[in-house]
Parts: sequence; C-alpha cells; structure tokens
Amino acid sequence: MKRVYVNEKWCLGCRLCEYYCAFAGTSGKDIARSLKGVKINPRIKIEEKDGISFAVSCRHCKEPLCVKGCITGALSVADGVIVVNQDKCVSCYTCVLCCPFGAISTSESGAVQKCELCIKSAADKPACVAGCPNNAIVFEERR
Amino acid sequence: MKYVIIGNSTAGIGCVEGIRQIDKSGNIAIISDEPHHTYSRPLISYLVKGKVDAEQMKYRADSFYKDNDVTLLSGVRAVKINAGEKAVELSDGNSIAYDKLLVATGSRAFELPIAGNSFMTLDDARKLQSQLAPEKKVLIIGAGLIGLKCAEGILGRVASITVADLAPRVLASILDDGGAALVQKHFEERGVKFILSKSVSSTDGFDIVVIAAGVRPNTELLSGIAQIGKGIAINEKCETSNPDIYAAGDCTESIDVSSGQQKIMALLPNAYMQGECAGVNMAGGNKIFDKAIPMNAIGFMGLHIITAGNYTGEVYESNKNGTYKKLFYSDNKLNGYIFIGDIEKAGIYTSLIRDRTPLDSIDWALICEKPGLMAFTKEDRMLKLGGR
Amino acid sequence: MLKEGETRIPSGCAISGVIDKSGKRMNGEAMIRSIAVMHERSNGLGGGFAAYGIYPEYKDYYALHLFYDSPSSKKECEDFLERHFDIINLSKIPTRKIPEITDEPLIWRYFVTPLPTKLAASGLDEREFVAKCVFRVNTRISGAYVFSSGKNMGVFKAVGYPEDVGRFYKLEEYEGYAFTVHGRYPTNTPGWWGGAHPFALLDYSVVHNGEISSYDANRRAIEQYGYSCTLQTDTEVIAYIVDYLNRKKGLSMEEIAHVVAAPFWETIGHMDKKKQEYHETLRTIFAPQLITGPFSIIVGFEGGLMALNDRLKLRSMVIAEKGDKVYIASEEAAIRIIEPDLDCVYAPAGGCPVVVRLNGGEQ
Amino acid sequence: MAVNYIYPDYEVARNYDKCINCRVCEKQCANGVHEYLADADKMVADDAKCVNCHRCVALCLTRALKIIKSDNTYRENANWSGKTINELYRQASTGGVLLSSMGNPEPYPVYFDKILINASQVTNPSIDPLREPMETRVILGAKPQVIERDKSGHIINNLPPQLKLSMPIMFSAMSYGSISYNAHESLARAAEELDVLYNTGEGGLHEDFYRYGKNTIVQVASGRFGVHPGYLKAGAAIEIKMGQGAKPGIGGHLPGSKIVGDISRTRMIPEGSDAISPAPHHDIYSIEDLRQLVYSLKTATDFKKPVSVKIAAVHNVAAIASGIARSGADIVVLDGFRGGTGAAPTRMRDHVGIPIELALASVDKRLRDEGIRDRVSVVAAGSIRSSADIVKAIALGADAVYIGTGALLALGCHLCRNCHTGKCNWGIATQVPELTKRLNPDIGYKRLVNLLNAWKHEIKEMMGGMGINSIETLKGNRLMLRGVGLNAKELEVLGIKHAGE
Repeated sequence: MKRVYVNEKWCLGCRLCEYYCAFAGTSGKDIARSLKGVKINPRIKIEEKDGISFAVSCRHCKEPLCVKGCITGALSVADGVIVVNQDKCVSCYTCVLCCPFGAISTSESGAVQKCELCIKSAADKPACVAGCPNNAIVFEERR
Repeated sequence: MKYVIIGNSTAGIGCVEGIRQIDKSGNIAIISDEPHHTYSRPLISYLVKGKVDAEQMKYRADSFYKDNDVTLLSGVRAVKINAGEKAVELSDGNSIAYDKLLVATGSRAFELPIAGNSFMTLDDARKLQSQLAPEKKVLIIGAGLIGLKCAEGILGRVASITVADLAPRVLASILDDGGAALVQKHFEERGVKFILSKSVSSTDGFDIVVIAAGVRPNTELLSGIAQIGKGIAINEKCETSNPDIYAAGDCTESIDVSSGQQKIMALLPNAYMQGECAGVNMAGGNKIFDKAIPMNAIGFMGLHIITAGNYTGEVYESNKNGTYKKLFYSDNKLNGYIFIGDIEKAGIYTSLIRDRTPLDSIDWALICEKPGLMAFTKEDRMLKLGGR
Repeated sequence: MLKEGETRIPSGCAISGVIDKSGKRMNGEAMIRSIAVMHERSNGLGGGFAAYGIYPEYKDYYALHLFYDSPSSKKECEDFLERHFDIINLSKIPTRKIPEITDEPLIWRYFVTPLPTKLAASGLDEREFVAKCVFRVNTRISGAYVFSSGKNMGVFKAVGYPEDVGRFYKLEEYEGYAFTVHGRYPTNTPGWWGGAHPFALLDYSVVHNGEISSYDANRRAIEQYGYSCTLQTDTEVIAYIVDYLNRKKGLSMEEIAHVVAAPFWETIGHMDKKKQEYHETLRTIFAPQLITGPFSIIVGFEGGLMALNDRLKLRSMVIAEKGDKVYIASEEAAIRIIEPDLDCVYAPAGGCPVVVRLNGGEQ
Repeated sequence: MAVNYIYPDYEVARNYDKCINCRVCEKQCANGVHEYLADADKMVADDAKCVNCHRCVALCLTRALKIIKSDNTYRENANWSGKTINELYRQASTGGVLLSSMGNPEPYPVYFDKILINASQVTNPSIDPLREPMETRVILGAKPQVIERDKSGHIINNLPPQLKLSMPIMFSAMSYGSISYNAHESLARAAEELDVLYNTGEGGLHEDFYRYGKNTIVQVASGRFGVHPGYLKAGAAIEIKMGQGAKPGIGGHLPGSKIVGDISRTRMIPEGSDAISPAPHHDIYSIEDLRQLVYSLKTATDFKKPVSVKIAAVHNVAAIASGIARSGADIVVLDGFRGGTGAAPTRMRDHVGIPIELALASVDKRLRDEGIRDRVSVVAAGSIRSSADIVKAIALGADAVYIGTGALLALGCHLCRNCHTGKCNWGIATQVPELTKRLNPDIGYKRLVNLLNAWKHEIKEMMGGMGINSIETLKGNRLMLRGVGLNAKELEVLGIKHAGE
C-alpha cells in the first residue's frame, strides 16, 4: 500500500505541508480565505532544530498500537489506512499514549485527529505530498 | 477448528480479530454472561455523564459477529472447563466443545462489607443512572481510576460527591503525590470532596454509595486447571500452563517489561493486544506479546493524564505552562513517566519504555524537554519516517 | 528566371531501366516505349537515356558528350580538350529533327584518352584526371557542358518528353547491354538540356525519381571532396556520392546502398554482432552520405545496374525478370508494355538494393 | 556612504488580503528580503535586497506575492540608460570591477530568431514521427579517412573513439563549486537516463559521480583543478577548455569561501584558497602547444577517449577552429557570446565575443572549404534556448549542442543573474547547505529528462516536417533555413537564403 514517507535530507522546513494539510482539513475553496488569521492545527507537523527538519504524520503502521489501544473503536483500519471516527472518540488519548511517533494530536473539538492520507478528498495524493516543493514527503509503495 | 472464547469484551474481541487474521473459516463461539453487544467498559462513566449513548458504547460495529462469523452465546455463563474432554459447561446446562479456548473473563469489583453499587458494567452504569437525582448525596469509596471516572460521570447531576480512600492520595496506583494533588485540586475546584487516608466505617448521610475499591481478576474457571498467581499466569504467547487454553486481559498476570515484574496490568490496550496475540496463536500463527507495561491515558473534566511504566530511578521533573511532567529513569533506560496537562506526543516516551531504548542512543536532554523524533539518530528517523 | 544550377529545382519523375545479364545487346527502342507509358509522370521539361555497351569499337576511350551554347564555347572547350586529351574521334551526335524537340544546343561527341604527359604531370589516376577535366569544363567554360564522360557508354538527354528525346537521338540505332531512361517533372520550369537526366560522371549514371530532403547536407559534404554541384539537383549529388564511394572509397554497390539508404539504428540494433559492427561503422563514417526523403534510383555503372529505394520506400519501383533480362521501372506497366510475359515481378523493400551485373563479372 | 544613489530595481508586491503570515517567504529568502513583524502581525519586505529570483513567489501558497519592475526612473536618455547610470553609481561607490552572472543580456541580434525552418509540401512528403522511425542519434568524433578491409574483404571498424548520443544535446561544462553537488547529480543522472553527456567543468569530478563516467565529459581547464590520471580516464571524453563564450580571453575565479569540504578535495586545492583559472593555459601559447596537450591527454588515456577543445566564439573563430581540427582534436566546441557563466566581469560578458550562429556558420564553412569537416565534430554552445534553436544550429552545421543555461532553468534557475553572490535560492549556484538541499536531484534530474525528451519530440516533429528522418541529414543542410530581416552580409555569413528566395 502507498504510504507517506519522509526524507529529512530534502526537508526545507518551509512548513508548506502543514499549511496544505490544514487547508485540506477545511472545506474551503480558497486557501487564503480559509487560513487567513487562523492558527493552523495540521495533522502533519514539522520538527525542526539546528538546520534539521522533517515532517511527522501517521505512519499507518501494520501493527497499529493506536487502533489496538483505542477504548471506543473510534480508530480503525480501512484498507490499510488508519482512520478516526471523531464521533466515537471520547478524548481519552490512549492513542496519544500509544503512538510511538507522536503522530496523533488533538483537534479543536477535543477528539483526536491524525493523517488519513486525504482519502476523503478526491486527490490522487495527500495534500502534504502534493504541496511539498522538494519531494521530502513522498507517497509511494515500498516494501 | 473450534475456538471458544469466554468473555465478550476487549480481550475476547481482540482474540476474534487475531484468529481471523490467520483462519478465515474456523468456528468461533463467544460465551458472555452479559446480554449485550460487545461494548467498551471504560465508557460507562461517559454513558452516565450522557456524553455517549448506547450506540456509541458499542466497541465494534453491529455487524461484527456476522462479519467475523462468530456465534455469540450471550446471557450464558461458563460454569466449568472440562480440560480433559476439551469442553466448557454452560450455565444453561449445555456444553460446548473446543479445540482452542480463550479465557478472557476480566475482573470484578473488590467486595467490601458495605452495601453499594459497583461500577464495572453496563448494567451497573444503568442502575446508577436510574438512582441519580439532583438532591442525592453520593459517596464513592475508592479514589482510583474507576472511582474518579464515576465522580466525573455524575458530577453536576447530584447534590454532592464525596470520594473516600484508604490511600493518602487520589489515583494512588498511577500518580505520585504531586500529580495526585493536582488532580485532587482539579476535582475539588469543581465541588468534589475527598476523604483520604481513612477507611469508611459508615455510609450514613449518603443516598448513593458506589464501591470502587479495586478489582479482582476472575480466575476461578481455571482453578486447578492452570497455574494461577495474582491472576492467570500466561506466557508471551498468552498460553496458560494448560495446553490449548489461552488467557488474556484483566484476568491475567504477565511481565511488566518496565520493571521485569509479574503483574496484573488491567488496562484496555493490553487486553486487546493479549487477546489478539492469543487469537493468532490459537489459529496456528506465531505471535508474541512481550511488551506489556502499565500505562494509562485518562482525562477528568478537561485535565488529561498520561502515565506509563513504573516510577523508580532518577527523576526529571518539569512544570511548565500548567503541564506536570516527570520522567523516571535508571540504568540508561526510561522506567516510567507521568504527564498531566499538555500530553502531546507522549507516546514517544511510552515507546522508550516499551522498547527499552538505551537513553545514550538518543538526545536525552532534548527529549526530556519535549518528546520528539528529533532526539533520535538520523538513522533511526530514516527507519521510522523514511521506511528504510 | 534562374537557370538549372543557379537555383534548386525539386522534381517528380519516371524512371525505367533494363539490363541483359548475358551481355546480349539490344537497341534503345524498347526503352522509348517503356517510358512513353509513363508519359503522365513527365511534363516535357526533360528526358534522357543512359546506354551501356554502345561504343564497343571505342571501348578504351572516354566518350565525352557535350552541349555547346555557341561555336565560341565549342572552340574554347575543344582547345581545352586538345590540351589535355588525345582526341581519337569527334563528331556531332546524330539527331533527328522533330517538332517536339526545339532549341537544341550544339551536341558533340569526342572519344578521348588523356595525354600521357598531362596525366603523368597531374599525379592523378586516369579516371580522376578525366573527372577533374569534366568539372573544369562544366564550371569554367561558359556555354560548354559535358553530360557524359564514361567509357563504352553514353548519355542522351534533352528538354522534352523522354520518348521524344529518344526519337530525337535515334536511340533505336544504338545497341547496348543496359539502358536507363528518365522522364522529368520539375516543379520549377527553366528547362535546360544539361539539367535533364540521367546525370553521369565517368561510367556512373543515375536516374532518379524523388526529392531528397538531405540534399544540402549531401551536397555540402560531397563538395568537400572536389565535386561541385553545378546543377543543384538530387540526381547530380547522388551520382557524385556513388562516384565518391565507389571510385574513391572503394565501396561496392551493395555497400554504397548501405550508406545512402542505411538501415535504421533500431534495425541495426537487432542484427547479429558482426553485421551490427559493419553497419555501425558504415553509418558512422559516411553519415553525411546518408540520403533521406523519397527516392527511387537506378544507378548505371560499368557492367551493371543497381536499383535502390529510400529506406521508407516513399517512391514506387518494381523489378521484373524475364530470362537474362532484368527490368526496373517506376510502374509495372512500363515493363509489361515491352515484356508482357514476365518470369517474376517484385517490389524491393526500402533500402534494399537490387544489383544486377553481367554474368561473368564486369566487362 | 550616507546616500545610496541606487533605487531598487524590483519591488515586492504583497497582497495582504491573501497573505496568511505563513512565513514561507521569509524562510526561503537567503537575501533576507522578507520579515515578519510580530507586533504588527504582518509580513514586510526590503525591496533593496530582492534579486527577483522568484523563490518566494513560487513557494507562496496563496499567491500573495509578485515581484514587479520598479517604475522609478532616472532622467534617462537614449545615451544614458538607467542601467548605465546605475552601473556607474555602483562603481563610483565601490571602486570595483562590475561582476555579473549568466549570459549576455544586451539587445544584440539573436540570429536564431531571424531564421526560419522549412517544411515539405507536395513534392516531398513530410514524415510522421509517430508512425515512422525518426532518428536523433548522433555520433561525435573524428571519422577515418581510409576504409580498411580484412583479408576476406570485410570492412574493418577502424573508427577512433566516438561518442554516441541519443540526441544531439549535451549539458555544458559547469563546475562542481560553481554549481552544487545536487545540481551536478541531477545533470549526471539525467545524462545517464537520456544516454547523453554532461560535462564536469573545471572543478574536477566528485568521487560519487565516477559511476556516471560513460555519460561524463571531464574538462581540463587552465587551472587544471582536479585533474589526475584517474579523472581523465573516468569520463567518456576529455574537453580542453580554452575559452568560454561569456568571458572570452579571461580565466575564472572561484572565491576561497566556496572552496570547502568536498569541493576542496575534488579540486585538489587547500580549503579556503581561491581557485584561480588563468586566462591562458600556461602550457599553451600557440596552436602547436594545444596539439601537444591534445596528444598528452590521448596518451594518458591510451587513445581511448576523444578529446574536445572548447573555444569562445571570437572574431577569427573559423581560423582557430581550423587549427584545432588539425591539432588532433576530435571535437571542437564553439561557445557563443550569449553563453552563461557563474561570474564574469560585466564588461567582458556584455562586449566581448560574437554570436554563436555566425561563429558556427563560418566555422562549418571554413572546415568544409578546407575539406576537413569530417575530421572533427562541431558542437555549438552559448544560449541554445529551445529545440528550434537546436534544429537551426544543426542545419547551420553543428553536430550537436551544449545547453547550460537551459539546463539550469530546468533545475529551477530563474535567471536572477546573481550566481556570483553564492546565495542561490534555488540551490543551484551555491554551496550553502541549507540552500543546496533545496535542489532534490530526484526532482532535478527528472525535470532535465523531461526537458530533453520534450525537445527530442519537437526536433523529431520538425525533422519530419522537413521530410528528414535521420538527424545526420539535417546537419549542415542549410537549404532548410531561410533568414528573415537579415541583410545580405548576414545571410552570406550564415550561408542561407532570405525567406522568399
């Protein structure tokens, strides 16, 4: 299955991925209107220090501790993609406790949010990948 | 192949999903004395609070049993395991044969010589719900996870809530003094009263009593059949000492890798992973679950707490921006942590404990300050994020 | 209007040719009938014949056919010839007055052999000496044009339809073992006798139907080696390439075909290693001699004919056989008219040369 | 100096309705143009620092930015243009030689734009490259003058070493140092995938790139940086750089600040020392000396590598090229005055040399007149901008072309012409790690491959239109060209007729 892979060698720390992710999470048509004056809360996040930077988002683990640990069944695996049903989430954050990558975060509603590979949009690749100017984030099949 | 699972909660469901990873066609029967679709036990306080409804309580979709071709025998109790004949005798007089058996009987509330509600099951929750009224005064015996979740659940729906515990602090099993004080204060600010370091001798003056003074594993079915310590003893394949009988979840005891001690770790993720592990192995697969550690993620009225491991060794402590954080470490390993408030990326700490990561292989100073993958080596990051 | 040679004139055409492998001589009458069938492929602005084996009595002498615009150019040219050659015989080329052919220049024929002293002084081999002299006349002597310079062969050409040109030159009176003929359809119309085809240098003659796209690349390449393309026609440059590759570089006719209509690199890539190296070497060395664009040509040379199409076969050409005779023509009808009962007829693939030589090798 | 006479050339125009303060522009500008003012919660820009490289424009996700040419004007006149005045002010304030990058920007005639290509109609069919083979393979090198045969009469392959290209396009010399490792990797990988060649330039060959040897031309320039036997043997061919179109008659200077780490190692000079390429090769003061170097290099490589000689297109280029052809060189490269550079004195760049079209035409003609055209291949360089330029160059007589600026543009260069500052925001002409990482070779090489494949398609279309199905028959095929708006002398030098003739 295609996954998002990150290569910090090429990450510029420009944070475009965060903005594209944030925009993908809105239903807006115009990025400026959707994000103007908004403090973004993307599902992919850059870690940055001393000239090193890289993006972190859900790895869609084959053995997803978050799904296994979820107390409500809000997290599940659909065709390899770990998805969250925010209606079922009760904000216990067991998934945050379990995720070894720190890739699950809290949304404005309190329910958890995470990268779902933009499967809900019609795009052929996640917004972060499409928006990355340097192929530091790629979406591909690897063994 | 005939699989029988005693218990319809997390470990049992995990077992079904484990079996079906390997064996798509074998017969699976679940025996459950609760007459309900599988539901999430920790959600009962949310049900009482009204944050979730019966539908949302369901741990898996309505079609779960059908999708997984499972026969659910609900409202029936397993009364005896006949290991010689490989059959389970049921409370309705029937008997069901198995090739592989999982005991996932969970635990029950510790009984006190005091009358009161227990707060373990859906039925308990519904019963309590029916008793609630604005003028009622409630006494909760036990300031542990169940007691406090119960308190949160009924807060605002009754006249008063008093929580009593023998221990000197709340959440004694998962928090240190400082953390406990923070949580206690959080409750007290919302009107909950605490009586600590005292045993309850009388419930006079209270309309509703909830007993949440701890739990005991349901091990009786295997008594004399398999080795039992504090709970049913299982190995890393979730096998009991009796061949073809597996056990998983709150009824078991296993190795806590953070301390190396045999422990009951009655928590949902472990239950699921043990159940799944048992299921895979029951179906002829080969799976090991040897990374159990005590861990908890819990929140009370917007205050989030994440803890894991054990609290021994040296301590790194930081209290910044309303976040309470303690890391416990020794011998180049992280043993445990307590995180209250901003719990972002806590799982990275959990992974350090679970994986027994040598702390000198990462940027310890950096990760103390803030959990992040930046603290790992470039190669580790390549592996974690780059897939190679 | 600019004359032939002063501007480049693309043209369409008809060609036909015949050879008797046994060396038996035939007269030119059949060729006239053959080309007449393809009347529609010409427009009356040029026609001509090359005939091989027609001068057996002078076979050791170069037969120079010349057009003169005026007696003064004739005088100038003959002075030049006398300085360089021993002229064994000279005469007007016999023609027949017919209304279809007009404005004829002075048409003369000389059988010559280089003066031994001049030849020795030049340091050139005999054929190169002759070729150089031909270029000298054609480029330096105004109003004089050598249009045939081989041994035991001759070119006869004029402005007009080729069948009329044949009658004009009394082709029926010549007997040779091979003939080629050309009818021309130039798309620009200055119509100069020298510009008619075949084009010949020494024994090599070329009739050509097509319009090559590589012309200027070929021309500029060949002009490096002492050729001057005075006519700016495809046929001329092809004749020089044949002369250059055969006479100067020693390539066989087949090898020449592999240069001018080289197989595609991809085709070469699928060949066995030895063939691959052969073709790669030829294509690499003689890249400037590759010819692209449509062509079907008949190359006449001492003792044989070669028919060749461009590698995409963008022009029609068929081959037919009857006994010792091999026929080549733009259209099958042009063969059927002179030999209705053929042993076989086929169309060679693009780039595949058909080389027919007299039995027993070159004469 | 208290008063700055020079007004910025460009203004950063920000649409505040669209700007979301993401600060990408700020992070991406190595010139420090953009800044976020926290107290005002607003992005601002310093126009004076802007070089108009468009990095911020390209990465702005809301398209809130554009760079506009300042309409501020001096009291210009036809003689004293704003540019001239500015240059004078700059020199008056610094006392220095003006430095520039990339190719000559001045409005000299671009002859390629005054030449039109022929197409077939009726008498000669055009060929559809989608249906018929259309050959773009080019083989560079000296062609033997004598056919040799074995005893059984078979032709022997007696070709001296040749370079086989899938299309007549190569990447011209750009040194590691003047451009980044990642730019070099992009070029090398693209050359390998396309089966063409790239050129090391005079900076040596990084050890990582020896694996692309069969697609590499190694250059030997006057500084001899990075030259050793292994280097010479590493490539498919060796190029002696005698001159460069952008700066004929002068050498090169890579400042010590760029001689760091791998660059110092690859050039074989100490870290921090200036890499100065002298104007002449100090062992070549005449054509005989060049011949010696050609044969030295051939001897050093067992006569297995073709040797190319690159010269700037100057006034007597035809005679020089003829001399080179007779020096034993297999390839002569002509670099026209619009060719690019990482840094050159502005006056040299803008006023020295001649256009490649004229140089090429006269060299090709001269070599043919002398009957030695087959002895060398001719490569044209110096601002080949499109497939049409290539078709025209080949029809004028080139065997192949080099592209430098075009390749850099494919890699993201926006022609800001500030390579000499070393702060290339596109990660190309810089050695600053944070900047070089902006050019991911995975993207860069693919863009080069795309560009050349696109050009190859176009070349095939144009060839097909002319009824030509093999590029060797386009070479020198000047009848396929016509001039428009050129005078008789220009047409004569180009060897082409005017349109309509």
